[in-house]
Amino acid sequence: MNEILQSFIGQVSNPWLKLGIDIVIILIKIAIVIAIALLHVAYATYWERKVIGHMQVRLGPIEVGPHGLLQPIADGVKLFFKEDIIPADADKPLFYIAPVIFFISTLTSLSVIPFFNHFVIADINIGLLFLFAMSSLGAYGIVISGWSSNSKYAFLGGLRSASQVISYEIAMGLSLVGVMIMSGSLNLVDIVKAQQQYPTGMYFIPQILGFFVFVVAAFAETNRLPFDLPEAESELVAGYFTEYSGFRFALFFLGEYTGMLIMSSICAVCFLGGWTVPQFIMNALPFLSKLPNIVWVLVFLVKVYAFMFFYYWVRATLPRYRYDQLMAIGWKLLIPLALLNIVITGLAKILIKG
Amino acid sequence: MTTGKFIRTIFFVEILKGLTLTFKSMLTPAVTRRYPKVKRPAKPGFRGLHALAKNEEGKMKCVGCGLCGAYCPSQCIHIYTTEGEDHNKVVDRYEIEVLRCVYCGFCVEACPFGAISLSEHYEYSDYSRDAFYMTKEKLLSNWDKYFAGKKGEAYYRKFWRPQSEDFTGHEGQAKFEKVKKLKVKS
Amino acid sequence: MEPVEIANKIKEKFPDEVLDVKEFRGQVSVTLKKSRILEICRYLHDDPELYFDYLIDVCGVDYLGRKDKRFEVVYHLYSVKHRHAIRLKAEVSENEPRIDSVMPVWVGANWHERECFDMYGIMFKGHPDPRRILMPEDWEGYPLRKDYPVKGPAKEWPGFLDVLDRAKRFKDFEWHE
Amino acid sequence: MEHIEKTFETRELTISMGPQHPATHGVLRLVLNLDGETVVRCTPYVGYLHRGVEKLGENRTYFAALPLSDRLDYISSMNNNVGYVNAVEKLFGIEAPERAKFIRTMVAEMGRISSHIIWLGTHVLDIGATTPFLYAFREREVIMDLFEMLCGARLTVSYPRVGGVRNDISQEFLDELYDFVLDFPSKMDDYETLVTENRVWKNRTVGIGVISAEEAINWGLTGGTLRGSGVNYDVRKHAPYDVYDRVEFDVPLGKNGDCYDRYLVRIGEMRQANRIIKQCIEKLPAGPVMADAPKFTLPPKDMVLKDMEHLIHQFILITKGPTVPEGEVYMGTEVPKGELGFYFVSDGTGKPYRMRVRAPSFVHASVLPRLCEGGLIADVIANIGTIDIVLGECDR
Repeated sequence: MNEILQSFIGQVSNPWLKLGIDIVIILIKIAIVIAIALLHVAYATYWERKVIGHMQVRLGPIEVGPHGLLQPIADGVKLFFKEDIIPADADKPLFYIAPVIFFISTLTSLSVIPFFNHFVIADINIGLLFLFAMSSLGAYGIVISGWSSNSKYAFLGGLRSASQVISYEIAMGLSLVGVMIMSGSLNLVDIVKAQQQYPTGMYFIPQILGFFVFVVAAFAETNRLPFDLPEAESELVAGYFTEYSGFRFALFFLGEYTGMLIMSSICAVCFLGGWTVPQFIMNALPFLSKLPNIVWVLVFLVKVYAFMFFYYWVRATLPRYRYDQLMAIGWKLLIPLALLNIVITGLAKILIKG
Repeated sequence: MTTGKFIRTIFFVEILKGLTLTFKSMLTPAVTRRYPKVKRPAKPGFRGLHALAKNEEGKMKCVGCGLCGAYCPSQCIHIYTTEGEDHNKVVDRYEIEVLRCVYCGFCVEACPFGAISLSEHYEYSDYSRDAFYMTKEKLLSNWDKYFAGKKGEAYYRKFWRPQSEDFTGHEGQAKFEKVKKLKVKS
Repeated sequence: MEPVEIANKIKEKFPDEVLDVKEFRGQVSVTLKKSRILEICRYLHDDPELYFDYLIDVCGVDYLGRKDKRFEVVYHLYSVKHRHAIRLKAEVSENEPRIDSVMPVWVGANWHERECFDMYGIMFKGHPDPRRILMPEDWEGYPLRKDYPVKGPAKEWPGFLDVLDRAKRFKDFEWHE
Repeated sequence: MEHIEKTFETRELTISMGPQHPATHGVLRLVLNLDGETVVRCTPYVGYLHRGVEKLGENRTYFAALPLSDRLDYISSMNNNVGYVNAVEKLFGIEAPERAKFIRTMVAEMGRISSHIIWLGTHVLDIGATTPFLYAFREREVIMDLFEMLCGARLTVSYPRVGGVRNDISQEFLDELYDFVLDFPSKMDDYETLVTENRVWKNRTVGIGVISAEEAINWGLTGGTLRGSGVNYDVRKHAPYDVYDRVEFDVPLGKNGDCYDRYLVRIGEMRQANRIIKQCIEKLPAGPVMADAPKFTLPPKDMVLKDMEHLIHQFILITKGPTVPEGEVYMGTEVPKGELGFYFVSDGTGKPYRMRVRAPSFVHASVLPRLCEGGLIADVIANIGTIDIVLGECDR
């Protein structure tokens, strides 16, 4: 499909028209990705409630629609029509803008996620760096919301989040350096392709240390249990979004789940081989290479979903860390481990090359 | 730290065990009761909404002695009587403030005539408080509703304690020798 | 040690303080003057043979019109080590409802004494935090006194009037169909 | 640090945690003064649920005040009832028959399990693990159903009576209870798999809220909170009531007096309670369930209408209450939260002259500042959970 498009664009001679077509194509891509992402996010909440419900020997949502399938839509409608309450002493402009920052920054990250070979909105060569930049930007949304609510609980939640995201950003960045060394690129499509060439087909086996650090850091980055301190409901009521309601709350909610989607995608791309399956399986089952492209998109999604499931699974199992312990894990365990991983990977690369 | 402990620590053994347990639970059937759709029948002897008993002729058993009102720990029973013909006591009003009631069932124990009982009915929410101010008529109609036929007498005996057998012991008391296992244990 | 022996021991040690010793259902209560209560308690706590290390309870009793001194502060003591118990009762008059706090001996007396003050108006000298505990801080009267009406005083508590007032003001914001 | 403090002017942050807060278990209000996340000062405020139970008790007969005790610690109302009737029986000088005592012990231990289960669920939920909470409620539901089968109420049971119990148990009840007893240890293993060895849990509880044995006694702590510090004080062993002297059970003890030890003690207590129930079922004797003490128990109803004497008796007992010897009695019983004591002063009439409730939660709430100051906010949550308070009992 991409080739057809490219050849079609090649025939067009007028540069303005060419630009216009490019923009239209990008817009279509954005529309598709956002639609998929938002639908996914809506049903990720449903799926989470279902999974955790069954893990806790209850049913989860079941009344709205068959097996509660319409529950996310009902929730969305409810949140849209809910009264939008703004605390009297809140810093209003910041209060308005905080959820938007949070949501937009996570949504922007979607632009560099390759769902399939070249099906990516922006195939840029610093994809990973862009992802880090965007996820750090999301922290602003949280900090600003905590500050502007003018509530002590929200304030503490915002502060916690700021320090948490900053600390774990480092660990996560370092954990992916191993992948960068092995693939020799920051472009996500290239990383996937490099993995395909690699004997195991996935980087998580040689990069097991990096994978571990990444998983833990991903949990912390998205404020999920066991690291959901910014919104620890038993300590800080609801943390940074205590004072939010209605649609603004929904934006935080969507942002959080989009964040999970992003993290799962990064994991799938960098450690689990993206849309590919290991070469030895391809060799063993030759018919696989004749399958249509859509199947490979599904392979990618399955990997993403598997990681999302792991998110839910852990949430249903573990208690929550304390704030200082979280910091200790980040600085004293994960960062040294990630550095160790870099050293090992680098040495191995030199030895193998040499 | 011993080696075993070290290995257990770095391989997250206890967390993996927990994860296995939650995963297993995911595959076992849920225990949720889907109330309002599926109603759980109240166990016999449930202490629910009040009713005033009627005798075989369909007349109110209550004679207005006022013991229930005197005994009631939350003091929610109000009885108003007058002297009727032949110097009989006539119960004009018998009212229970259901919202104050604590459902201890002491009124049943106090009543020497077996005139009041608690039914198995427990779903009676309403929009106004007036609906919970039970008058004599409402209480009597409750009896017809929830204690139709012989049910009333049998049910009522459960509350009317103590009975003579409680002071002496009786045949067929529950005993361990008779215990049978209901479910098969793994 | 048997409770009666304990009572006798207290009597030996503080002959002027003990007013009365009573036994009922195996439990012995020693009625004391209030003046040296802290000293007696410290002795009971420190004496190795008695060693009352656990203060079960402190509470007040109001004997309105039944006794000369209207109030009694009742201490239930127990020794976890020796497994014996005793009840001390210190008489407190209505005119001067003051008694020494036993907090220097048992920290656990803290809230019990606050409650006693809250309910009976008995002051505890040396208590670090003598506030009301269960009733609102601006409550008037002492609810567990026998002359306090069961249905509350005729005068409404200002806090409740406040709530009523606010409810009236918020009436305008109520949602109507 | 000093020069930093000089350059920056810092202020304490005051947080009012509660009375409506997800982790304060009801309406406890803690005013926390924070330096960053460290708690500098913690001031508990109680009394939001004050209903004047002691005053109410003074205006009801000894029989009619029983439902008041249900509403002290509404999570384990059965234990409160048992405590209340035991205290009243001691004052009256009567004793319940053997079978009634066994039944009481049995249901009291069921109440203990159901209370500890709620404690476990909510404590673990506060620390962030949601799943054990729902597992716990699964088992609690079984006990609630059994209570309903027993006496027709699930939460506020009012089952024991002065001089015995309200009604005899049915064979069906005994069957299902025995079933539950056999099943329960495996369910306990489930909770423990998720919690006990978990490193996150240990991080959150080991070494938090430490209180030494001497200090714990001095504060007047009781129950699991005291035994977590290693003090062997259990009213069931020290002053046995009902049939606790005839059943075998151990008293689990902690060592360090931190949150983790208190957790282990309560987990152990649940297993012991299960053991006691099992023994009670197996040893349950036949016989009456109400004491033969006509002055102090309501007359049998089937006789009331036949016999004038019984009828008069019924009227007198209900309106005026029993005639009680003058005197005063304190009786402590071991409820799940600790030692629940009732102190009655009788003036010879049918109503207590003074009814004092020594509530364990009240004492335990008072120790909160001692446990929380110097810790972090997250430790406050762990401490509230671990001392196991119910505000209904605390405020009375």
